[in-house]
Amino acid sequence: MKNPEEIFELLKKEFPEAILGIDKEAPTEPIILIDPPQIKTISLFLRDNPELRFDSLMVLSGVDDANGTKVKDEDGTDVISGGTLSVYYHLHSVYLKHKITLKVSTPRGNPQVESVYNVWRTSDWHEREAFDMYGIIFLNHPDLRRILMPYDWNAGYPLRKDYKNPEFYQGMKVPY
Amino acid sequence: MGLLDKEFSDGNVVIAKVDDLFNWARLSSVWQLGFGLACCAIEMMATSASHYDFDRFGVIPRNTPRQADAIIISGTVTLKMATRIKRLYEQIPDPKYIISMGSCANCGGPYWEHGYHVLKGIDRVIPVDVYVPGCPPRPEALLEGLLKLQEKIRNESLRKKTV
Amino acid sequence: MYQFLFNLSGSEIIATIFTAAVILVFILLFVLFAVWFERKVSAHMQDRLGPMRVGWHGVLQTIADFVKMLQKEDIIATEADRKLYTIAPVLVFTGSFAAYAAIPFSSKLLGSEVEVGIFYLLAVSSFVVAGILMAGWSSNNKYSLLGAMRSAAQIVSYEIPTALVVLSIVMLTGTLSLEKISQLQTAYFWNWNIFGGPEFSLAKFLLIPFMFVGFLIIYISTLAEVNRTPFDIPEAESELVAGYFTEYCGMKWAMFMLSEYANMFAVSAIVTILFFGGYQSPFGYLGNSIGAEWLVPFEQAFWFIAKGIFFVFVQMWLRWTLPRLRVDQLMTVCWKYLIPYAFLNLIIVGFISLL
Amino acid sequence: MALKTETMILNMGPQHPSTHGVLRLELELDGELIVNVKPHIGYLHRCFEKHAEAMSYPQVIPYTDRMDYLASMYNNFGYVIAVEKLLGIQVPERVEYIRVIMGELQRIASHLVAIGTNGLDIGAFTPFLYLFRDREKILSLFEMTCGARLLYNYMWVGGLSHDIHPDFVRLTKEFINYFRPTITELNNLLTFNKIFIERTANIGVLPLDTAINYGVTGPSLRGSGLAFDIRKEDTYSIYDRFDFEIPVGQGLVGTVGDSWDRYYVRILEMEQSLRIIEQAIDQIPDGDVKAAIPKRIKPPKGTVYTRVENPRGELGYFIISDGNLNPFRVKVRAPSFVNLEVFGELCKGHLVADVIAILGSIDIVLGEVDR
Repeated sequence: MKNPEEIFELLKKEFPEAILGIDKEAPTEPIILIDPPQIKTISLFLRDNPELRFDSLMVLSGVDDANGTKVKDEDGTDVISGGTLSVYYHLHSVYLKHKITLKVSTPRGNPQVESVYNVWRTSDWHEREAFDMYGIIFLNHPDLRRILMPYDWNAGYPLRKDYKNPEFYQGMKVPY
Repeated sequence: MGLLDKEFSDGNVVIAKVDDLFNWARLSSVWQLGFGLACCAIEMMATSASHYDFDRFGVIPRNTPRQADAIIISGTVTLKMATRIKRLYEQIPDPKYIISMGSCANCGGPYWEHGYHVLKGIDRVIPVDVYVPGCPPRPEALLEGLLKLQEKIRNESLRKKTV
Repeated sequence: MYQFLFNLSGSEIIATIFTAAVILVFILLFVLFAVWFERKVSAHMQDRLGPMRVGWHGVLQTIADFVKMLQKEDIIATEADRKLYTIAPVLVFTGSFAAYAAIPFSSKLLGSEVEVGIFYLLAVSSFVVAGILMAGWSSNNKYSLLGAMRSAAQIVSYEIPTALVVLSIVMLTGTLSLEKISQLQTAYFWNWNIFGGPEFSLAKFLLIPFMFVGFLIIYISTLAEVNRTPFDIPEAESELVAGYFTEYCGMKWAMFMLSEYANMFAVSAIVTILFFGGYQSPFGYLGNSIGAEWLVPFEQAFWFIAKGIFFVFVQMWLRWTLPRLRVDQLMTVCWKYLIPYAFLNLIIVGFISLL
Repeated sequence: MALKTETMILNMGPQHPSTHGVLRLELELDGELIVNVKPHIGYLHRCFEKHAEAMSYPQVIPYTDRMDYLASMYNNFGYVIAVEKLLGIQVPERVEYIRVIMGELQRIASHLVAIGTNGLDIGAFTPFLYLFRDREKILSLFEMTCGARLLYNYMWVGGLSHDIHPDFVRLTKEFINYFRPTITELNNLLTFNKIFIERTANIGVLPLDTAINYGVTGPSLRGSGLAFDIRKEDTYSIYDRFDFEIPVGQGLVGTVGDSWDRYYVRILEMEQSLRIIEQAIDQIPDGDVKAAIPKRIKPPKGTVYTRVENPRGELGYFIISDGNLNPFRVKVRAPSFVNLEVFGELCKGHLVADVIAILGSIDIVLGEVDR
């Protein structure tokens, strides 16, 4: 059983460039920030290191940080440009009983994160969901399709903060 | 809505009696399509189960639309599901009836404002006979909805409506 | 009955039609009753009431259902094979209706005194398979197809144990005629085949356990032949939606239901005739004791139908108690257990009857 | 020489009697053997996470009800715990006790449906109705407490919407006395029924390492033989005060981790829930259930991830607060969503009839899968 600071130190020693920092601002648990392309390597290390053994991914959540600048597009609505989208990974170890949170941030214009499909199979649908809701591309995911929204949905990514609902979908009126 | 409906122009005694018989048969044997969508489906199941017992009114679930008479839209209809429901509706042979159960099916319910993937009312896709309000409606409310539907069927006629 | 009408009218055709009509009316009435009865039985087993709103305790429920189905639109899917699709329900119903021709309801009321009655019954009841396969294939629906395939395999397999048990009874009684088999078990219930037959000897007592085994085997396999739980795999509501009649609606579907319930009674009748004295009363006849001999056939019909309905009730009872088997387990039950046991039973019964 | 055959695609659902709602399964069949299963979800996607971002913290609670509609109380429970942790408030003892009792009653009610539908899928109709009859009794307990039968909105941030009814304690005890023999009856009728065992034992065996890698939790994981229960593992509320066991699958009639084990774990869990309720019901302290409810819920900036043991598994709420009245982001780790992922793996090589037996044993609620 290790606390997040110890895990951070361990990771920092192992991967000096990939670990960007630790965010202790959160009231409950600290968050380790990671470089998006390296997430898979670090995940493998976290899973296979006998001292860590993070064998289970509890949840993978996409987040729209909404930290870009708001600009008006042609029909006068706010669109966020720039800033980042983030992915949070909540891990725990079934046997060693410790938990940790990882976070990667990727630019909103071209959101790309390495997939952890081969590390934890839990991430399969979670990554598809993050793609569906935020448009984050998970590189090397074998089956990155929409999951909750219809496959032919082309009105954007609904959970982005600047999402606009379409007027019609297949002839059905969408707004109330 | 049946094959013979509104085929006869004059209302003689025979037609009136046949009307009564046909309507009686229709209303006493409303077989529902065994199909649940969301939370309301659990209340629909509770209605069919021992305590409330839908079977008392002759309602039994049939799993295939071909053998059903009524479809109870029990829950939130999403855009992805709406086209499927429409198809199910089309597969039911006439005469067919729709009970819209619960706020979500009536008008979108609590999802009316921000539900980007929720159809705001099943009546945008298929015609509804009875609306049952509630979120979810209690089994008693669904039973009442069925009684209202029976009342509606009782007033149907084989005669053409003359203006 | 046929003889009586023939003597009365002097015409074969009239006699045939009347006999057939009586049996058809019986089937219709029985189905009307059985569907209602099934719903009531299941409801009361499940702490419910069942149909209550039409007539006394919902007795008119089946009539309402029937009249409603008359009015339903008749949909035939575009991709379906129209000819086969239309013939299939007729064929299935014909199969189960034809079986009734040889069933003796009483010593006077029987359609036809075929000498090879039991053989005829076994042959005609497999007629249904063709209809079911047709229905499944012509619907052009994958669920229907799977259901029909399962059903065909099931009915064909389960005919073997049925036939083997029937064979042991035929050996014992020395006749293929259902009427004669019934006649032999006359007077009191200890003369029934399940209690070793009418002959009072050592063989009678030796036979009793093997007759019980035979009865169990034939009851289980007839249960499978009429597709009832735990062998309702062709219809398996929770897997195949509605099996081979998924695509059928209105009256065509009603014909399937009609034949299903008619079959239920038919197989119960077979079990009754082979093991439970057929139309014979268990305690002697009221008509004989009060000197009104015309009453006896009616009493016999009463006993026959009562026994039949009792076995139908047991079928319903099983249906609402047991889960269903899987398709491979169903075959295992048949080929690995029922058939060897039926064979063994046949051999032993043969030896005993030689005693 | 092997005959070359083609596979057939069979679509199960979204309208199918045993997909437990609007799940669509694309089965690739070779005869009746399953070659591949592709679940398609999203037919009940009701945009919970969007609603959570648009509503204030207390307004989100009714929407949590509607996710896992068979275990609404527990969804409330998980959410309010998360918000309370974010706010850093302590709720009164009385509230904690009532929450635990409600949560465990809800667990029983939910398991009753899970067990009943599992039986129903296999063709046992009668046990299903018996269980619904018993569930009705729990619902009436809920109804007398908060007026709703299915979706309660009962647990509020820092308290409860209503205090319990004066008769509640007596009626709950009556229910416990009524319910214990019912479990025995159920075991006789269904659990140890030979046909039921034949249908579920050795079917859909979920090995432990696969289960962990797929993130399976709840009775499905415990069925595979690991005593992992968040009530003990990462204890919350006052679960550490009660004495109860974590039932695990032992392979009594087949292999550890088969469908029957997952089913039987639920039955044993109902007994443990009864034990917890029995211990808690006598100790409810006096007090006010609304004392700690804050006037304005405006948590500080930060993130929180809490998890509770929902009847279906680990229910997690990940809340990001930006210091406003509305949450910035609420992500739900829905147990059914994760448990359903492993379903395709379990089905391979089984027959069509087994698909529904396996689906019934992992017990999903589509409202939660799709949110």
